[in-house]
Amino acid sequence: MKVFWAELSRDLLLAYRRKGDLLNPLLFFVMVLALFPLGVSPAPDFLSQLAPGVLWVAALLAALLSLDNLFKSDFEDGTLEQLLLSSESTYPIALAKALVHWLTTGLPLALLAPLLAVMLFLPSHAIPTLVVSLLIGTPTLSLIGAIASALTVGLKKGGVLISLLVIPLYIPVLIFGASAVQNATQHLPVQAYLAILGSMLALSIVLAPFAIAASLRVSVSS
Amino acid sequence: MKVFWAELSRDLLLAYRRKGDLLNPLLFFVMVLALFPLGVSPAPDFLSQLAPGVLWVAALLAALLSLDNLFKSDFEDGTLEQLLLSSESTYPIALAKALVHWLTTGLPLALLAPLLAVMLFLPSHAIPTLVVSLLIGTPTLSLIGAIASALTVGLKKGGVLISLLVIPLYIPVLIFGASAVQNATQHLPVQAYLAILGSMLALSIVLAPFAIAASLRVSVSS
Amino acid sequence: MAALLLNITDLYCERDDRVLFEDLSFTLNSGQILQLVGKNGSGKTSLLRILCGLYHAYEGSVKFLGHEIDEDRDSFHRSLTYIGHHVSVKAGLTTQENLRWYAKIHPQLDVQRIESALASVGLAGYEDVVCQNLSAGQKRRVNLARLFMLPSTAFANSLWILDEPFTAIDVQGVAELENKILEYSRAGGAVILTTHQALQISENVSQLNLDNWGT
Amino acid sequence: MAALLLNITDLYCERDDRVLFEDLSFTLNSGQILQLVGKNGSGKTSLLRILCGLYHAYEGSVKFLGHEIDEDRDSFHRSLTYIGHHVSVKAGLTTQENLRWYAKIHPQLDVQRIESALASVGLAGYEDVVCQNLSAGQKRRVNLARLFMLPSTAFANSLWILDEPFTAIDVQGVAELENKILEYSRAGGAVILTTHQALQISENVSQLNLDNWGT
Amino acid sequence: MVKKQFMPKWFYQLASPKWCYQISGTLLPYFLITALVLLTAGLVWGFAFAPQDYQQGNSFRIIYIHVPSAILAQSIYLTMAIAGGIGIIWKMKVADMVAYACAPIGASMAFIALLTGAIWGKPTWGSWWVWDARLTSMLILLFLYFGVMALYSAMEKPETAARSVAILALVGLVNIPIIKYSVDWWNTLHQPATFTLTEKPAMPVEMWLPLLVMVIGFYCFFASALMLRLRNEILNREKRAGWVKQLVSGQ
Ligand code: HEM
Ligand SMILES: Nc1ncnc2c1ncn2[C@@H]1O[C@H](COP(=O)(O)OP(=O)(O)OP(=O)(O)O)[C@@H](O)[C@H]1O
Ligand SMILES: Nc1ncnc2c1ncn2[C@@H]1O[C@H](COP(=O)(O)OP(=O)(O)OP(=O)(O)O)[C@@H](O)[C@H]1O
Ligand SMILES: [Mg+2]
Ligand SMILES: [Mg+2]
Repeated sequence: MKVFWAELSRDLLLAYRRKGDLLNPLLFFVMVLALFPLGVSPAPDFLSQLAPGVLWVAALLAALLSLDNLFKSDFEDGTLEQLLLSSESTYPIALAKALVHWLTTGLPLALLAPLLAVMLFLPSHAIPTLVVSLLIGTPTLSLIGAIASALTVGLKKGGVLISLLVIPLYIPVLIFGASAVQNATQHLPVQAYLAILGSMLALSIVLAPFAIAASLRVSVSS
Repeated sequence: MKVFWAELSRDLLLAYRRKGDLLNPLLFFVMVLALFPLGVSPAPDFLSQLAPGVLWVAALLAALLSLDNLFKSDFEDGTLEQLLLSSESTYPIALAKALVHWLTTGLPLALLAPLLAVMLFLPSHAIPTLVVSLLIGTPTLSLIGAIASALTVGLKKGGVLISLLVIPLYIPVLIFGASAVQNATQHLPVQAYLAILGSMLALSIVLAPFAIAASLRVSVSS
Repeated sequence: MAALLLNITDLYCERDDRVLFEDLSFTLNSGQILQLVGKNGSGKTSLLRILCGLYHAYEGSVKFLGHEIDEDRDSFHRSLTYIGHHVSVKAGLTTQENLRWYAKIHPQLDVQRIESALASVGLAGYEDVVCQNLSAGQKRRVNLARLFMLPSTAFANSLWILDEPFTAIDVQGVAELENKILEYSRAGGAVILTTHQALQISENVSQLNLDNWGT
Repeated sequence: MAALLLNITDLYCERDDRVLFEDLSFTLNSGQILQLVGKNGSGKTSLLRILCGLYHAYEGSVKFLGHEIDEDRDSFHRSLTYIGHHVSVKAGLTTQENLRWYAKIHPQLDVQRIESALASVGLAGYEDVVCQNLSAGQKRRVNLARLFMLPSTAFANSLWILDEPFTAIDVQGVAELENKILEYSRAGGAVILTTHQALQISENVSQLNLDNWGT
Repeated sequence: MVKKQFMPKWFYQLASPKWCYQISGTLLPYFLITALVLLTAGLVWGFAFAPQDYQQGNSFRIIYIHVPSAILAQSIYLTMAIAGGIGIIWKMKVADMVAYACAPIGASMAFIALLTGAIWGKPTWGSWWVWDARLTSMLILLFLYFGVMALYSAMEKPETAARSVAILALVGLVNIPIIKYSVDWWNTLHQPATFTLTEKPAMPVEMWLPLLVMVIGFYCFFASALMLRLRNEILNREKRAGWVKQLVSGQ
């Protein structure tokens, strides 16, 4: 537990030091969403049909893009090595890393989503479902993403490779998340979808940190 | 000229060494496109309406994501410093860098686009316009992107910051590119749009390398 | 009296089809300082990383206090301080914050000693300077400050593995560090280090030349 | 006879509100070896980067052969070889490819000499090894090989700026490098270098202690 | 490290590349011949003699390639993940090599399944591609293969690459049940399973028997391809071992 807090507070402090960077995933989210009315069509009906999927796709891409730096800087300055030489277990450290990622991307995204939903003409009764689905779904994205990030940390060209590894694993989350919002726009039940998202989250909280820790060991020992 | 070829051949060699990485932007492109039918709707009519915009947005994101590494590794291992200490002019070096970026992302993307256009039910008579617009538009993306990449290379968290700098500059290209394809689907004339894309390209070939070189000097000297 | 800390038997390691060492066996007792010497590329860093448990592509056995290091990793790491080629200092944090984090992930380090450790490495007054703004040598000094944070009660039967610790350190800094190493070994700690410079201290020091073990 | 290569007048530089040097003036003649000394953080690296034209936050004037270095950058760079803290070697390329690239962007280097330069730094046989797979010292040796690629006809009135060139290099390597520096200076080249180790050569060597110039 | 005493003897032997090389050398011809015989028989039977489908006419015959390759794509992924897992847990070199050898074969199977499906989709559903759950999850499987292969090629050393890839493959395993059950969980255009353990197939015997032959043939083909690649890889990675040098110089 102590290492969990140590890691969490260090990484949050680092994030706070570069306050500007905290805004980046958010701004990216906003911009990707802004590309659609520009690139596709500005018609409200069309956009409102598009909204559930596009909001989720943009959230996914924003989470994806910030993965690259999750372990990279620790790897490069050698602090990752030192983490793995800690006498404490690596599980809490891995969990803390994924949590920081979520706190700095998924959470603010979910909180900002209602605003953007309005801009994309998503029916307002679907907004609570949007927020809840993002709140349950994005932590899974962070956890899975952290695995891929840990796997690729030792490699030079991480950026695009991570996307490649991660997108197939993100797709189930995307499908259930977007379907939930889609159903909500049509006043259909959403509990089943949210429950599936929840169980994915539970599963990844339990298993992902092990995979993260193991991947980190491999990446460092090469 | 000699440095242009030296830089070009070095970077292409490096890209070739990691052949796998050459595929990554392409695969990313494919995957982002696959997210839309999954997240938004699989209905063919709907997709075919979406296709022009989404294809361009995906190309833009693929180009964007691979920007991060354009100068980063050179900066980190100190070879960028050495480049700037060359007695040769920096213009050809900057141009070579942008060209390599295009050869490894924009070009393959444009060549692959027809296949994806079919999967997204884009009317087949619009495909030539799609390819041509991508061929003219993506080099501009690489050139503009290289400026942003040069500006942010000294900073730790480049990834998302680059997107912020670059997306506003990419939007004109996106709008004209997507509009050209949109018009083509409706059998409307597209020459005007392509001409605008062409002049943007001409302008950025002439000016961007200066901006890139200047940005690199600033980034290195801090 | 001196406990047998490390027992290395029949170590074999090759990289890139070149055998770095073969049938390498040696032991390290508490209080001993072992200096690895050898040409560039002779495998010093590789050996140190193997001993830490950071590199696994080897054959043979590495025992710490009688246990294979991979089996009883946690207790081994509790006794180990490793300083590698990397600076191992987060550029965005201040010197103090860096050391505080170290103390949390390595419970054997004493948080109380941060200030005195910084002073010992000549960085008094730099407590709140972000490490980005330090010179090459100063960054390495922050990393070395960890050695000064270990309470002397934890010296006995513990191990320091130092890969070129004197890199970028000025003359006076090197002398102080060597004294610290000597003090540590006198109190029962064992040290393995590499350096291309000659050591000024000689008490308890033995050498192992890796040039003789490979092909 | 010895030409005045570098003329530094009234240099002033501060970083982080600390004055590194003030009113610093000195000259460097061809054939001279100037060793910068000073504690960690005294500003050696900062000074060298200023002299190369890589760092601009200073006041004062730096003239090479009578011209401000920023004004006639290209001809200055044609006479300059800078070896900094970085390895400056692309991990994904082989040793040979790295040097070939250097020769192209720095036309004063001679492509024909790649093999002999690699041999001179003890890397004969490593021509086709990707630099990723080299040890710390070997990577630095690849970087240093550039010094051996300069044809001796280009020695006169040219300048080497070396920031801790002996880092991670083994004893024999250091001796060879010092000889190379001496040979270079005898042929009319000028060298500014920093190192925390004592130099074995003394001919043509003078020292500048930066500890005396700041506050 | 390996606790060899707890393993049955064959497991221990499998761990030895040399033994593996020899045993696969003995087995390879049998598998290769069986594969050839079954595949030719199945193809001729399926394409020339099996009855026409009353709805789809002759276009249904592509089933004899489509279904086996779809099944194989999934089985191979499973094999790869399991081999990777064994490689991690018991540090078994041969298992790593098996996983490595699997990836491209599986990817090509997935690709063939997609291609034949697309060809089949045109006459039956009227479009090359629909975004249906099973089709999509198959596409994801192909992407997973690509990810695995990209990770392999991005990493320099086969030993570490093997461990990384194994982790990735194990995580990707969640996709397999999704493909398998997607037809049951979602309403889709796509056909549900023909072969189940509990029920008789809905197709007439003359139709599914050649299919069964094809499936077994594909498995044999996979086994042969796997062994070929494995043997290559063993020689490549063990090229400094005494027995390999002997073998090479002996030839
Ligand atoms: C690109 C498009 C397609 C893909 C990716 C695809 C994928 C699959 C997969 C994954 C299986 C499962 C094999 C198993 O595990 O049991 C399968 C089986 C099957 N597919 Fe397709 N399919 C496609 C198109 C089609 C089309 C157009 C038809 C015909 C209408 C079709 C008919 C069948 C049949 C009859 C089976 C056998 C069912 C079974 O025995 O499980 N497929 N396909
Ligand atoms: N990037 C930076 N930003 C701000 N201040 C810096 C930076 N780099 C160094 N400094 C400050 O400038 C001073 C001089 O640093 P410099 O790197 O020139 O020292 P140095 O003499 O080369 O030291 P060393 O022997 O450790 O390499 C240091 O005290 C440091 O605090
Ligand atoms: N990442 C790597 N991949 C493959 N081979 C490597 C790698 N790092 C080092 N080697 C090889 O292993 C050998 C030993 O390297 P190592 O770093 O252990 O040497 P060293 O004794 O620490 O040298 P130095 O004094 O230069 O630090 C070198 O010859 C090098 O070629
Ligand atoms: Mg070393
Ligand atoms: Mg310095």
